[in-house]
Amino acid sequence: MDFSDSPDVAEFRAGLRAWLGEHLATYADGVGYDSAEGVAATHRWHRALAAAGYVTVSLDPEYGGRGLSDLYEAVVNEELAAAGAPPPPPIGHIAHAVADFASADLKARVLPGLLGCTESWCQGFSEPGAGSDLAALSTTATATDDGFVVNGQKIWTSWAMWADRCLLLCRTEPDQARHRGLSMLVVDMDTPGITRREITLANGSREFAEVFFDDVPVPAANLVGERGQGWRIAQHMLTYERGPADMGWTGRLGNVLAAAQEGVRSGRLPADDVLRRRLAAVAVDAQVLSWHVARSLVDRSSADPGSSGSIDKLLTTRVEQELYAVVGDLNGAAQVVGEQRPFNEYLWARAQSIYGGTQQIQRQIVAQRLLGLPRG
Amino acid sequence: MDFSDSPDVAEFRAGLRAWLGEHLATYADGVGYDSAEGVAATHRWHRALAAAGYVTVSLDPEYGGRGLSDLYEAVVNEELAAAGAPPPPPIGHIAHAVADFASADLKARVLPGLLGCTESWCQGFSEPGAGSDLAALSTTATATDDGFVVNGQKIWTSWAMWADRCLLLCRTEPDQARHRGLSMLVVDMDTPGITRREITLANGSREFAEVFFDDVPVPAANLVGERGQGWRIAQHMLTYERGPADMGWTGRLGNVLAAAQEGVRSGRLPADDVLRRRLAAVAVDAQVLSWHVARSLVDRSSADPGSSGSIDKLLTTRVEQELYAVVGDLNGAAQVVGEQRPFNEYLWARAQSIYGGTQQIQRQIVAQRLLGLPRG
Amino acid sequence: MQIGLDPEQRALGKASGALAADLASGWDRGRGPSDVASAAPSDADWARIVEAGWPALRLREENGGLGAAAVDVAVLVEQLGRHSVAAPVIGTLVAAEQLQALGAPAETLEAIAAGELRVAPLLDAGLLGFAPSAEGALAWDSAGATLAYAPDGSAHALGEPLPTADVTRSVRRPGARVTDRDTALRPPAGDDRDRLHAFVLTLLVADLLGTMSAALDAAVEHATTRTQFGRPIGSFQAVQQIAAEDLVSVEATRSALYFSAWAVDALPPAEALRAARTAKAFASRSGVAVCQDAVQLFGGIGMTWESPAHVWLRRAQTDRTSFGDEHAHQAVLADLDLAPGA
Amino acid sequence: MQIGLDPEQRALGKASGALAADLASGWDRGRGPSDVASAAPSDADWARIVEAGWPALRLREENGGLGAAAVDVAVLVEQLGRHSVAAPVIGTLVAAEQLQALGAPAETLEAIAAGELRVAPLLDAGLLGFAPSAEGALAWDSAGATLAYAPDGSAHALGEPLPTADVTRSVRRPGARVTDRDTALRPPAGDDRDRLHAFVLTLLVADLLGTMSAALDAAVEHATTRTQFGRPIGSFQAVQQIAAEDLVSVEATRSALYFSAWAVDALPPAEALRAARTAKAFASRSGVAVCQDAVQLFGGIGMTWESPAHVWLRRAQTDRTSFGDEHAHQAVLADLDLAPGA
Repeated sequence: MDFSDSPDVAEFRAGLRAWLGEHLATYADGVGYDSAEGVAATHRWHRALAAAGYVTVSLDPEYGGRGLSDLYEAVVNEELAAAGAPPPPPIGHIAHAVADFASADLKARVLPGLLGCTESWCQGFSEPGAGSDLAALSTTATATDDGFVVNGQKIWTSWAMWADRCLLLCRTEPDQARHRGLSMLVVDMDTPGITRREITLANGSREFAEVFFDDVPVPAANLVGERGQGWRIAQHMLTYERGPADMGWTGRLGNVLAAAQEGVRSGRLPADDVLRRRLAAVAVDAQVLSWHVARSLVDRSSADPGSSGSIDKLLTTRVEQELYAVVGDLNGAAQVVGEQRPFNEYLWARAQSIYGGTQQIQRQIVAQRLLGLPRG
Repeated sequence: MDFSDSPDVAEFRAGLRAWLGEHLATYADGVGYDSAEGVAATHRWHRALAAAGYVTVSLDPEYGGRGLSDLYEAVVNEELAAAGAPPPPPIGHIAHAVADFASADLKARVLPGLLGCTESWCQGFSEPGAGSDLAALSTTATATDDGFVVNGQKIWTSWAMWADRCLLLCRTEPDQARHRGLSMLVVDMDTPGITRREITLANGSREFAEVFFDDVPVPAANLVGERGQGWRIAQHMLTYERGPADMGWTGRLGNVLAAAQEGVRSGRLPADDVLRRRLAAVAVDAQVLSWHVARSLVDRSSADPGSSGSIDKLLTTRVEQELYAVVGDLNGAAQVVGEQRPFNEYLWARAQSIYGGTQQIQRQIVAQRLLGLPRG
Repeated sequence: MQIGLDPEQRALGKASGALAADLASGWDRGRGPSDVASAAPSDADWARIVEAGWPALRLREENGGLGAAAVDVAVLVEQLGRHSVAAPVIGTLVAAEQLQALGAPAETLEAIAAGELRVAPLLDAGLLGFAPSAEGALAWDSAGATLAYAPDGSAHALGEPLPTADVTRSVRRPGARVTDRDTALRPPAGDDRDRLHAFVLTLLVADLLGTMSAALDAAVEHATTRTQFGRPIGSFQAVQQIAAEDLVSVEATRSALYFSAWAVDALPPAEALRAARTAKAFASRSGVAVCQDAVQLFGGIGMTWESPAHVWLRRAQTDRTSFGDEHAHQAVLADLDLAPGA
Repeated sequence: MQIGLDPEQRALGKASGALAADLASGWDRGRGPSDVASAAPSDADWARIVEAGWPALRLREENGGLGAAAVDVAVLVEQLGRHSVAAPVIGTLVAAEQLQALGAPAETLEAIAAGELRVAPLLDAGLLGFAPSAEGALAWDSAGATLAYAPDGSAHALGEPLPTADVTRSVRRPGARVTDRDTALRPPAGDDRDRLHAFVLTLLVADLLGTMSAALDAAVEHATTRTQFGRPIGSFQAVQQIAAEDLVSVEATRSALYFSAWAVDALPPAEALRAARTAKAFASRSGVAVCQDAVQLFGGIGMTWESPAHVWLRRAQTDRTSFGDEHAHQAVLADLDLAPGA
C-alpha cells in the first residue's frame, strides 16, 4: 500500500509544475466557452499544452502520445487543478477510440490535428429520444456507393459550436436491433447539411449544442472500425472518459473547498458552529473522495468492484452537491443577490446527477453489474 | 381554518382528562407484552378504558360505540399520549370491519367481547410469502358442509399469543386470482389445530407471533360478509387503521422529543451547538407532522391527496427515524452501554419503514395512486 | 377543528390563480441570463393587479384595505408562487403590512391600497429581516416600486436591479432620499412586531408551497410523457420513489402553511411567530429539496434555460434565504426550547 | 502509487477470514436478548487466536510481537468485523498498542503477545478515548480479559459485562486493584500518542468496513432470493437504488481505510491522525447508514432477533460511538481547518 508518488511520477509531476510555473500565466486568461474570445483562448491553451507534451500522454508514441500509464493522465489533471489552470482538452477517450479502432489512413489524417489541438472535436452521442437509453438512438447513416448519408439530430453535444470534427455514433444497420445496428463515423463539421444550434443552460453556460444532420455525406474512409461496431467503440471510450479526469475534477472541488475554508478562517464568510461543522463534514467527504479516486485509478485494471466508474461518479456527485450546498449557505444572501458565479456553480453541481448518465441509471448499473442484482 | 377544538370536542377532551387524572395511576403500571403480568395489566387497562366509554367511540351506538367522528378517536389517542398513558386497544379497524360487514348474529356474538375488551383479538393478514404483496397470500379456507377448514401460516400477527379470536384473511376461492379469491373469517384461537410461535424482535419485543393452521374448522356463521369479499373488507379496515392512531403516535413522539429537550435544558444530556440545532430541526419536523396529522384527520373524507394514509406514514417514519437518531446521539455512549431502552426504541424506529407496508411500497402507492404516475 | 379552505377561500384561490397565470404568460425569461424580461409589471398589468385588490388585501379597512385574514393572503401568495409571477405583489404586501404595523398614516396606506404608491420593503444586507435603516439595505421584490421606507419614515428612491438568482423578482438598493415623500412612523410594539414577522414568514411559506407544487406537478407531467427504454420514465420505480417523497414534502408544507397562516390571526403573537418560524424552516428545506428533485426528474432538459425547472429552483432558493433559512430559524428555536429554564 | 493489498496481505485476509468465520460459527446469540452467549472465547478458541498470532500481530519484535504494519492489522480487523467475531481481539490489539506506546516493560507485552495476559483497554465514560485513570472508566471489548491497566500502570480486575447494544462484544467496569500486576508506564510523547490514536481509529474503520460489507452482501443475497409480486425483490429498482448507494459507501470506506492504515506507518503522526479522524468520521456515518439499509432490505425478517441484520447494526453503532463518532471528529477537524490562522 502506497499512496505516494513513485520517483518517475514525481519527476513527471515536477516537470509539469515547472512548465506551469513558466507558462500558465501566458495562457490561462480568458479561457472559456462563453464568447468567441474565450473559445480562441481555450484553443491556444490546449495547443500550448499539447506542444509541451502534456495532452493524451497515455497514447502510444507512434500516434503522438508518450505511452505512459493512466496515472500520468491523472497527474496532468491533478496538477492543472492544483495550479488553478483550465482543464486539459477532454479528448483522451476520442483519441483512444481513433487510435484503437480507426484505419491507418484515418488515423494519419485525423490524429495529428486532434492531438495537437489544432483541430477541435466533439462527440455526437445523445439524442432527444436517446439520453439514458443511448442504444435507442435514431440518427441514421445510410450506406451509399462511396460512404454514408447521415440524417438525424444530436443533442448535448459539448463544444459542437466550435468543433471541426465530430465523432458520431449513428445507426447504419437498420435491420439490427438497438445497439447492434450502430457504427462510429468521423464527420467533418463543415460538411454541407450540418446545422448547429446553441443550447443555453440554466447556469448561463453555452458549451452545449444541438446538431442537425440533413443528408450529410460522409466518405466510407471515415468509418471508425467496422460497421456495427459503434456500440463497442462507445463502451471502450467510456473506460477512458473518467478515471484521470476525475482526479482533476476532485482537485477542482478541493479548490472550492479550500477557498471556502479560507473564507471562514479569514472571517470573510461568517460561519456559526453549525455551518463550520457542515463544512468539516463535507471536507471529510471530499478527502475520502480524493483517496477513492486515487485508488480507483490505480486499481482500474483489476477486477475489484472499486474500479467502477459508476461508483466514482455517484460518490463524486454526492460530494459535489453537498459541497455546493454548504458553500451556498456560507455565501448566505450573496448566493441569491449579487455576482451570480456561486449560484451558477451550485446549479452546475445539480446537473452532475443528470449528465453522463443520471444518478438513477448509474445506481442501476452498480446494482446489476457490480452487486449482481437481477434485472427487473 | 381553525386548528382549535370545537366546544363539543373541548368538553369531551376535558372529560377524558378528568377520567385519566382519576384512574390512570390505577391501571398504567406494568402494561406491556413482555410477560404474563404485563399482558394481564394491559387487558385490565383496556377494560377500564372500555367501561369508561373511551374505546371505539366512533362506532355506532347500536354496536356499543358512541357514534362520534374520527376526531374523537384521535382525541382519545392524543390525550392518552399526552398523559403518558398506554395506548388504547388497537381494535377500531377490526370493530368497523365486523360492524360494517358481519351478519347480525356474528355481530351479536363477538362485538360485546371485542368492544368491552373482555376478549382479545388479533388480525391474521401477513404471511411468510405475502408481506408487501398481501394479495399473494396462500392460507386456505376450504369450504365444507358447515363451514371451512383452514390450513396455512400467518406471520407478524400482533398479540396472537394472547388473543381469543383472530380476524383471518384467507383464500376461499382457489379458482379466483389473487385478491378476488379472499375471504374474511372470525376464528376462535382455542380451536384445535392452531399453533402459535412467539417471534422475538431485535429490540426484545415479544408482541408478534407466527400462527399455524392445521385443518382448523371454522363454522360458516363466522364468515364476515360474503365469500370473495375479503380484500374489500381488508381495504376498508385500512381506512380505519391509521388517522386517529397517528395522532397518538405523534403525541408519543412529541413526548420523546420533550424529554430530550428537557434533558438538554437541565444539562442531563450535554449537547453542543450542533446537537442542539439537530434537535431543533427534528422538533420542526415533529411539529409539522402533528399539524399534518391533524389536517389529514379532518380532511380525511375529502378528495384531497393530503388525506392519504401513505403520505402520513411516510412523513411519520421520516420524523421518527430522525428523532431517534438525534436522541441516540444525545445519549452518546449511554446509547450503546447501559440500560438498553433507548437503543431498543431506536431499533423500533428503524422498523417503522418496514412494518405496515415498506417505505418503498408506500412511495409506490403515493406515486401511482396520488400522483398518477404510470405502473411499471 | 376545521382545517382546510372554505368555499370562499377556494374561490379566491381559483380567481387569483387565473390572474396569476395570465400575468405569468405575459412575462418572458428570454433565451438566456442576459435576455430576461424586467420583473416590473406593465402599467396595464399593475392596473389589473390593483383591480383584483391584491395590494389592498391585507390592509385594514380604515386604511383603505380589504382587511383579509392571513389565510386569504396565503391563498393568493401560493398562486403567485405557483405561477412564478414576476410582478412584486409579495413585496407590496410585505411593505404595506410593515408600514401599517409602524403606524403609517392612513393616506400613505390608502395610496398603496389603491396602487398609486408602489413600495418595497427594505431588508438588511443578509436578507434576514427588515432593515433597521436604509444604510446597506436591500429593497426586496421591488420591481417597478418607486419608493422604500426606512423605519424612521424616510423615503428612498430605488436603484437598478442587482444581479439575482431569482429571475422573476428584483432586489434593488435604496438610493437618494425623497424627502417630500417622508412619512411618520413609530417603533412597533413587541406584539405587533411578532405578528408582522409571523405574517411575512407565512407569505414566504406560501410562495414556497406554490413554487414547489408547481415544480412537482410539472415534473410528474414530464415523467408521464417522456419515454426512455420504451416506457414513460415515470413508470420507473426510481423516479416514483423520488416523486412520492416530494409529494409528502408538499403536503406537509401545506399543513404547515395552514397552521402558520391561521396562527397569525388566531394565536398570541409569540405563538404565531413560533409557528411561522417552524413553518418557514420546514418549507425552506422541503421547497428547495423538491425543486432540486424536479430538476433531476426533468433530466437534461431541466438544466436548460428553456426549461422552467431552474426558474422554480431559483425562486425557491430565494424564498428560502429571504427572512431567514431553516438554519436561522432553527437557531432561534433551539434557543427558545433549549436554554436552561426555558 | 501502489494502492491495494499485496498478495501476502490478501493471503492474510483469507486466512484471518477463515478463522474468524469459524470462531463466529461457535458463538450463538440465542433466541432473544436474555439468551445471548458470552462474548468471551473458550480456552480452546483463545488458543487458536493466539496460535494465529493475532494478539502479537502489531507488537514490535523486541516485545515478542510480529511487528506487522497497520495495513496488515486492518486486513485482520476487517475480517473480524465481517464475521462479527465475539472474541475480544480488537480490544487486545488496542490495549497492547497502548501499553507499548506507554513504554510497558517487554515482559508484560510478551505475555500479551503469547496470549497469557488477557488485557482490555480502558476508555473514558463517554467512550471518546483512552481513560486518564480507572475512575469511571470502561474496559472496552473486554470479554474474557483479566486485567486492564490505567495510564499510571495500575492493574485493575474487571467486573461483570454491562448491558450493551452490541451483543458480540463486552464492556466492563474496572474493579479491584490487582497491585501485584501493576506495571511501569510513562506518559507517551505527543507523536506516539497521535500515532497510537491514528492506529486505534483505523482499526475501528476496519471493523466498520467489515461489518457494513457483510451487511450489504447478506442483504443483496436476501434480495436475490426473496420474492414478492412474483419476482425477486432485488429486481425492483427501489431496492437497487438503495443497494447501489450502499456499495458506493462501502467502496469509499475501503478507500478511506486503505489510506488511513497506510498513513499510520507512512506519514508524520499529526497527518496520520488527521487521516484517521477523517476515515473514522466517514466510516461512522456510512457504516451505520449501510447497516440501517440492510435492515430495511431484509424487510420484516431483518427486525427479528433471529436475523443477523440487527447484530451488524448493533456492532456498527458501537464502532461508531467508540473513540468518537463523526460529530466528535468533525468538531476537531473544524477546529484544525477553520480556526483563524490555521
